[in-house]
Amino acid sequence: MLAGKDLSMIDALTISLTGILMVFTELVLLAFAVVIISKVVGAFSKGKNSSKTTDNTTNSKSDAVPLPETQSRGEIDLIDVSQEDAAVIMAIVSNKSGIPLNRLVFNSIKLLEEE
Amino acid sequence: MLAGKDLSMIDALTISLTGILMVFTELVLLAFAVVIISKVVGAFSKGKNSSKTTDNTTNSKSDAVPLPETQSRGEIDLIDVSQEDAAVIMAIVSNKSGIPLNRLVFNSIKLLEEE
Amino acid sequence: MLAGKDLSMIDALTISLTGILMVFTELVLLAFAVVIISKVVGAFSKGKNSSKTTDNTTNSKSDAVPLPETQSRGEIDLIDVSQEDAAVIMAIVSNKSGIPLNRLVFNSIKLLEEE
Amino acid sequence: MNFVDVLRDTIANSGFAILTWQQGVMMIVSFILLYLAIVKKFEPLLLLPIAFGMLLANLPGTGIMADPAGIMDASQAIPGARWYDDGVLRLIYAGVKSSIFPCLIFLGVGAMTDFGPLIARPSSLLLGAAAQFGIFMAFMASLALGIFTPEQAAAIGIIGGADGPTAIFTASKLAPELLGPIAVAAYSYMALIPLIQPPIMRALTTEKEREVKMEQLREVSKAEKIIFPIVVTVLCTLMIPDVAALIGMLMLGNLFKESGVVERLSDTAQNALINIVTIMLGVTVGATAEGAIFLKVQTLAIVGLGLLAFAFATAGGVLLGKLMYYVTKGKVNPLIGSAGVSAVPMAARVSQVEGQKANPSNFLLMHAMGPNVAGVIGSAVAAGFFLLLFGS
Amino acid sequence: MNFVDVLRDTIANSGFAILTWQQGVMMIVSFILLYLAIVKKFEPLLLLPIAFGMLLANLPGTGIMADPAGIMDASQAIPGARWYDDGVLRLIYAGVKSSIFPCLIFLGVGAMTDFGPLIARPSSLLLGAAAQFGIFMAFMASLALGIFTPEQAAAIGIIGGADGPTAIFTASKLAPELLGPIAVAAYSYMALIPLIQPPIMRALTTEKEREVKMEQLREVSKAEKIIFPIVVTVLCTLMIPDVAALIGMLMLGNLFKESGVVERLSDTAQNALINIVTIMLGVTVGATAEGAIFLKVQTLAIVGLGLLAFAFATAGGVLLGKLMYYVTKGKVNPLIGSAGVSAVPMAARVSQVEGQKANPSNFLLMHAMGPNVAGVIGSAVAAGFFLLLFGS
Amino acid sequence: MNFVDVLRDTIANSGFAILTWQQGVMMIVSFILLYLAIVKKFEPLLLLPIAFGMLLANLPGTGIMADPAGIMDASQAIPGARWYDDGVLRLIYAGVKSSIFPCLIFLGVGAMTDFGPLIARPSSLLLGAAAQFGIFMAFMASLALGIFTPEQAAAIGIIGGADGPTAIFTASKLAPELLGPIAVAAYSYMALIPLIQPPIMRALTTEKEREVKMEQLREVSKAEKIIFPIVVTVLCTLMIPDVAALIGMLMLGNLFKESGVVERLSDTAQNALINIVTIMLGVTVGATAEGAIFLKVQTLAIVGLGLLAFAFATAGGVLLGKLMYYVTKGKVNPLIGSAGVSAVPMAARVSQVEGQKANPSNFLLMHAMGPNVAGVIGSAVAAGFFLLLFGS
Ligand code: NA
Ligand code: NA
Ligand code: NA
Repeated sequence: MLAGKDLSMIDALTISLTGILMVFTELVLLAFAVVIISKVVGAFSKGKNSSKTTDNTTNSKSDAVPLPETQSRGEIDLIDVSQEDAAVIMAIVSNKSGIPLNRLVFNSIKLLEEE
Repeated sequence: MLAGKDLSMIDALTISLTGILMVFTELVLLAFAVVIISKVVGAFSKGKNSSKTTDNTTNSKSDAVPLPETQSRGEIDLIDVSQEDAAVIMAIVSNKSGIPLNRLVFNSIKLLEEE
Repeated sequence: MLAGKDLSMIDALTISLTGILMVFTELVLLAFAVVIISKVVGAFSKGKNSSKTTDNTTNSKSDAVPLPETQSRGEIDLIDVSQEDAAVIMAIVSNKSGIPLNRLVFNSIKLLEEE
Repeated sequence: MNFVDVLRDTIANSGFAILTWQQGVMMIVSFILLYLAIVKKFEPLLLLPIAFGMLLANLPGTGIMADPAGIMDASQAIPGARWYDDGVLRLIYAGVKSSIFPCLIFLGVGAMTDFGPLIARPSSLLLGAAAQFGIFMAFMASLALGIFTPEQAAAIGIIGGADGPTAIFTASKLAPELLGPIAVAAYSYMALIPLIQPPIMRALTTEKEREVKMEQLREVSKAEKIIFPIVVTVLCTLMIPDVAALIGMLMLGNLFKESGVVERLSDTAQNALINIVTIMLGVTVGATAEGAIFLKVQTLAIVGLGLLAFAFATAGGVLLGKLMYYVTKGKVNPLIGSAGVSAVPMAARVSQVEGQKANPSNFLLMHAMGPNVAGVIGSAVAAGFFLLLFGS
Repeated sequence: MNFVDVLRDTIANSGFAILTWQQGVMMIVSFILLYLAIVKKFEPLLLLPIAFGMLLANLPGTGIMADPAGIMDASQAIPGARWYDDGVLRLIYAGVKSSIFPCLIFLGVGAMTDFGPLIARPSSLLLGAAAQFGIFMAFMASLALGIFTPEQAAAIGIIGGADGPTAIFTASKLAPELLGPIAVAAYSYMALIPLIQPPIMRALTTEKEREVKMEQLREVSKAEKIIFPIVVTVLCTLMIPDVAALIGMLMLGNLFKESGVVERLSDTAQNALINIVTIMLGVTVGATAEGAIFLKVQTLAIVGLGLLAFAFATAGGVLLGKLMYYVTKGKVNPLIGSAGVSAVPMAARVSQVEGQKANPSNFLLMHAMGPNVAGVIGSAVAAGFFLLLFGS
Repeated sequence: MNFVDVLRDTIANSGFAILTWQQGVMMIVSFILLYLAIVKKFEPLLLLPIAFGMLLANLPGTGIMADPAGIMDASQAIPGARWYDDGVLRLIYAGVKSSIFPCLIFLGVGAMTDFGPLIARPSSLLLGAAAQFGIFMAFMASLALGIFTPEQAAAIGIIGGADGPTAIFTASKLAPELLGPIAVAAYSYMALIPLIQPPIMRALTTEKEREVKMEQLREVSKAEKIIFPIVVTVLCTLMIPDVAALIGMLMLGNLFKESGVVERLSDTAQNALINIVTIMLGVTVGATAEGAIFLKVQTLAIVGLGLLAFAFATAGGVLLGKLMYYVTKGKVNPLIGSAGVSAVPMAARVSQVEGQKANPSNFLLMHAMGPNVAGVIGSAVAAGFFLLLFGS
């Protein structure tokens, strides 16, 4: 639209104002869309018993704050294994099995040493 | 050969007959080839004791119907694990270890819960 | 430089001699560079206690010859598992956990058979 | 220049201002396909990318499939445009246009396919041939409609081959302008196999035929499995050279798998590589379905012709199965014939399900896998035949 | 020809003989970046390939970025040169020039992003918008300096978006000659987020504001998560069509993840595919930073303007967070506003760390993730706006 | 048009009708290579794709390597042909023609290589240099035969480098017409290393020399391993700029591995990426071996010259090893010299095996790995030297 044209500082300000306005308009629009989606989905799922459409319903009761999917639960004994190695192993098991980390419990991870 | 030409319905029929004939000729040819391959391979492997060249010979005796490679054997206890999660875990173990599922036995897969 | 020109055998010999000279010069240069790098790194790491910057320090004392990273330590019982399958499983565990094979001990790998 | 000017120009260039009704309709079509892919799980691996590509291509003003450089279509060329001025999806679409993507997908499919059941019972190949009947029926019907050129009719016929890559490979060469509808029809009907086939199978067979339990397949040696892909490549290509790329890649993938000496290549062919290509092929094939092109009576006709192709393919397979039932005096269950359409492995599962309905102790899956994989070769041969006749 | 001649010619063509001071300086710059990437672990996934590409491109006489065929830059064309005479990195760079690489990286990013926290609290989107303030401040400052064209100023502004692919996408379209410094600045400042943001955050908030514990986010259903990427694609693209490729790919990746029906595509998008593209994009973007181009006062200006962009972006987010604190009567902790710059997930972690400093029982991470991912959308919209205005 | 006409035309266009004797011979050659790859496990990762590509390219009438658009070879251009009319394998071959594939393979090789043993004993580099002797011997012998141009002679010489990517990189630039035979010879002899080297090693050493046990290598610090690839890149490229792409990518891969901060890139470089490229490079390199080109006396000469190159390379390494044995007063086992030809890691294993034959308690593997990886650098330098002299 303005490719190759020169701009005064007033132009620059005008463009910046329009730009930030556009960004806000777009993101406010999205915010409204999200609200509408949530309402519609909520209405639908209430119809057919809401528990079906929500994630992680199993732990929604027991926990005050649901754990993020990327956090595992419980304590874990690390025997000769660094925190990092343990995290890697847990992430692999979670990733490969498709079970979110917050539903898995690791009792212990032990690095075998020579007998 | 006929790119860009118009075709009558007779032409279309002619082409279709030739086409299905070609398909049958080709696949019959392949069927004969398979028979010949099998004969030749069989003759060769009889020479050097046939058991060497066949897959899965270990279970050829014990089972009436050899299990397909994608099916595991035996019963499995699923403790707090869905059928799907279990299948995934078994497939991973099989895939990663290179041992076909029909040669692996899973005794139980258990989802650890909080103690 | 000489693209498309004809060469006499004398030219070929000249080129070959220059070539092997270049290869030696370059690799001798690299050899010196390696020596310098090692000296500089050694001097630096001595400053801040050399044990920090070296790999595998844990096993440097106990073993006469440090195991290469691709070799695991200790004996392993293979029960109904071929050497190859075992190697694959060990490599997977090592690769996925990021722990070099020479720091892992496998006590046994057992193929489960029908009960 | 003032605030109002910039704002007005921005709005004038927004998609809201230039949305056509065709684009609106296509967006709705894409939502329906997304629904089918995600909620109904109809071939989601391809239908989801296709539907999303369709959505992107029908959002107005994006230029995401524009070709100002004329790379694919010289008639769209704008003087002075460079190759990198083309839309992102148009550039990725080069992989479809050149047939590289369908070939690489077949490489992965080959690495996932077990031809063991086919080798154990070579007569499977006949069933895989009979099920190509639908291709030629749809070809003739397309011509009879009078709205398609012979090239287009051939491309539409291949929908009946029930193999996505073969359909895309053929359409991109013979009728690139119909690639969108053909690909969507092919994948949709493949997903609908469990609905399309059973009535036809039941109508053409008796209860007694469906109850037949087939005798156990013999074991196939590793040597046979290794030699098979090489022989198929040679024989098919010698007879129909145009099929070399498709059959060659399929068989190379299978050789990776069966040879056992290149496990890392086999693994990559059936995972990283096929997934990457599937994403790119799916999105860009979907993006060819621009409203102005897609919303024609031709598309509706293709939808109908595709169904006809699948139905006759199923019938062809079942009827030859019936013949084999009589010839073998009841040793062949005609239900395995319908698996010859390919649509691996859904059609074989349909045979299994129908067999078990007639006789709960019946286990036809392995027996149906033979015709099922034979159908892949069969439709590639049919495609090669059309390419030989109509290719430039 | 004798031994001495060959040797002399070889030496005369060696790099030692033709090294310029600019190349020497750039090699040192590349060593510093390698040090930051490897020892300081500053965004190593991109900084390491970028730095190595910079090193390769500044070793003299290699021709590794040469373009004699004029594929990217017609002015470099040499008569008779074929496409394959171009340098290896120049050819791979085609993926950047065409925007294919940034789009594929966004595909992978989308497959790794969880928009749940944003859906649970839609007001996050406002914070993601406010943090784009830095983009426009840097745009104006760039113009005010008088050494940049409007196109260049816009590309520099997008550094403030704190998203590598968006910055590269925009720069490659509006100011390809500045791509090197812009990419390096963007990734460097993203790595420096933990140093840049905290002082600004503390300066603009009171202890009491920072102590606010926010109320638990509601659970988000799977259906909402699936519909979200589709709606974002449609709304953003309708309003700003130029953003279709970026937002579309980001949302397609997210749909792969959330739909749950194409796990193998989601897995490949966020692993093999994004890694392959990251390597190629990183090395070739770094290789655009040739000494003669890079060592200008402009580059120094870009470094300064980038920092300014990040600072104002942070301030914009925090200030709107402050406003929301007042409007909601203390329910919103303003510290989550700074996460709106994106730089996922570092900026959200900074919010978490600062929140916990003020109140050890504070757990802001999930609350900051909403603005954090909203910032990705926000800067893509801003980039689209600039492309609409200044794109050819 | 009637049935008989269509049938006759179809048969007239089939491969059976147009098969040449050269194609038949090449198919047999491809079967032999497949046999060696699958049954004898000779470098199957490359020999299997190469052999299959050779098979596909020699099946008549497929057009799978046709270049009507003249993309690679202007002399094949047909007026009006578009790029997408080229054969699938010809298009994929662009990755070889542009050197992108060999470079990406070296990236993966670098990520798999441990230069630790070389750093621990820098004198390994001398052995890696001495083993390049075979390259220059084969170069002179090729010229002496009088049937090769200097460019071709140089490309043939690099077979003696025993590194597939280096040989392909060099041949594609200096003698693309010989790429097929050169690649096949290089990979075949690499597979035959355990047969070629031992007699030469034994002939040139005494029992006493072979019994030498070498002293344990010192530990190498992480810092040394990280700095090494950077220094090699700078020094090699400054001296021989043409080698930048090969050495640069090799060292970038190694830096991925040793830096430890970009594990996902290292993992992808040595798995998905190298596998994808290996498939594409292997098949298309094999496909360059069309009968009419391959079946010449030149090919036979290349086979002989390649063997000569490997033999002299081995001898060169062992003889310098012998010299080091005397200089160090018996501390160096000359058997590790032969590993300097590269062919990683087979040649090092041969040293190990031969050492253990002479002295069962001997463990030379780690000591031979130093010269082994040095040989990779050495032959890349030699290749760069030839490219400097003969490159256009
Ligand atoms: Na089929
Ligand atoms: Na942002
Ligand atoms: Na070498």
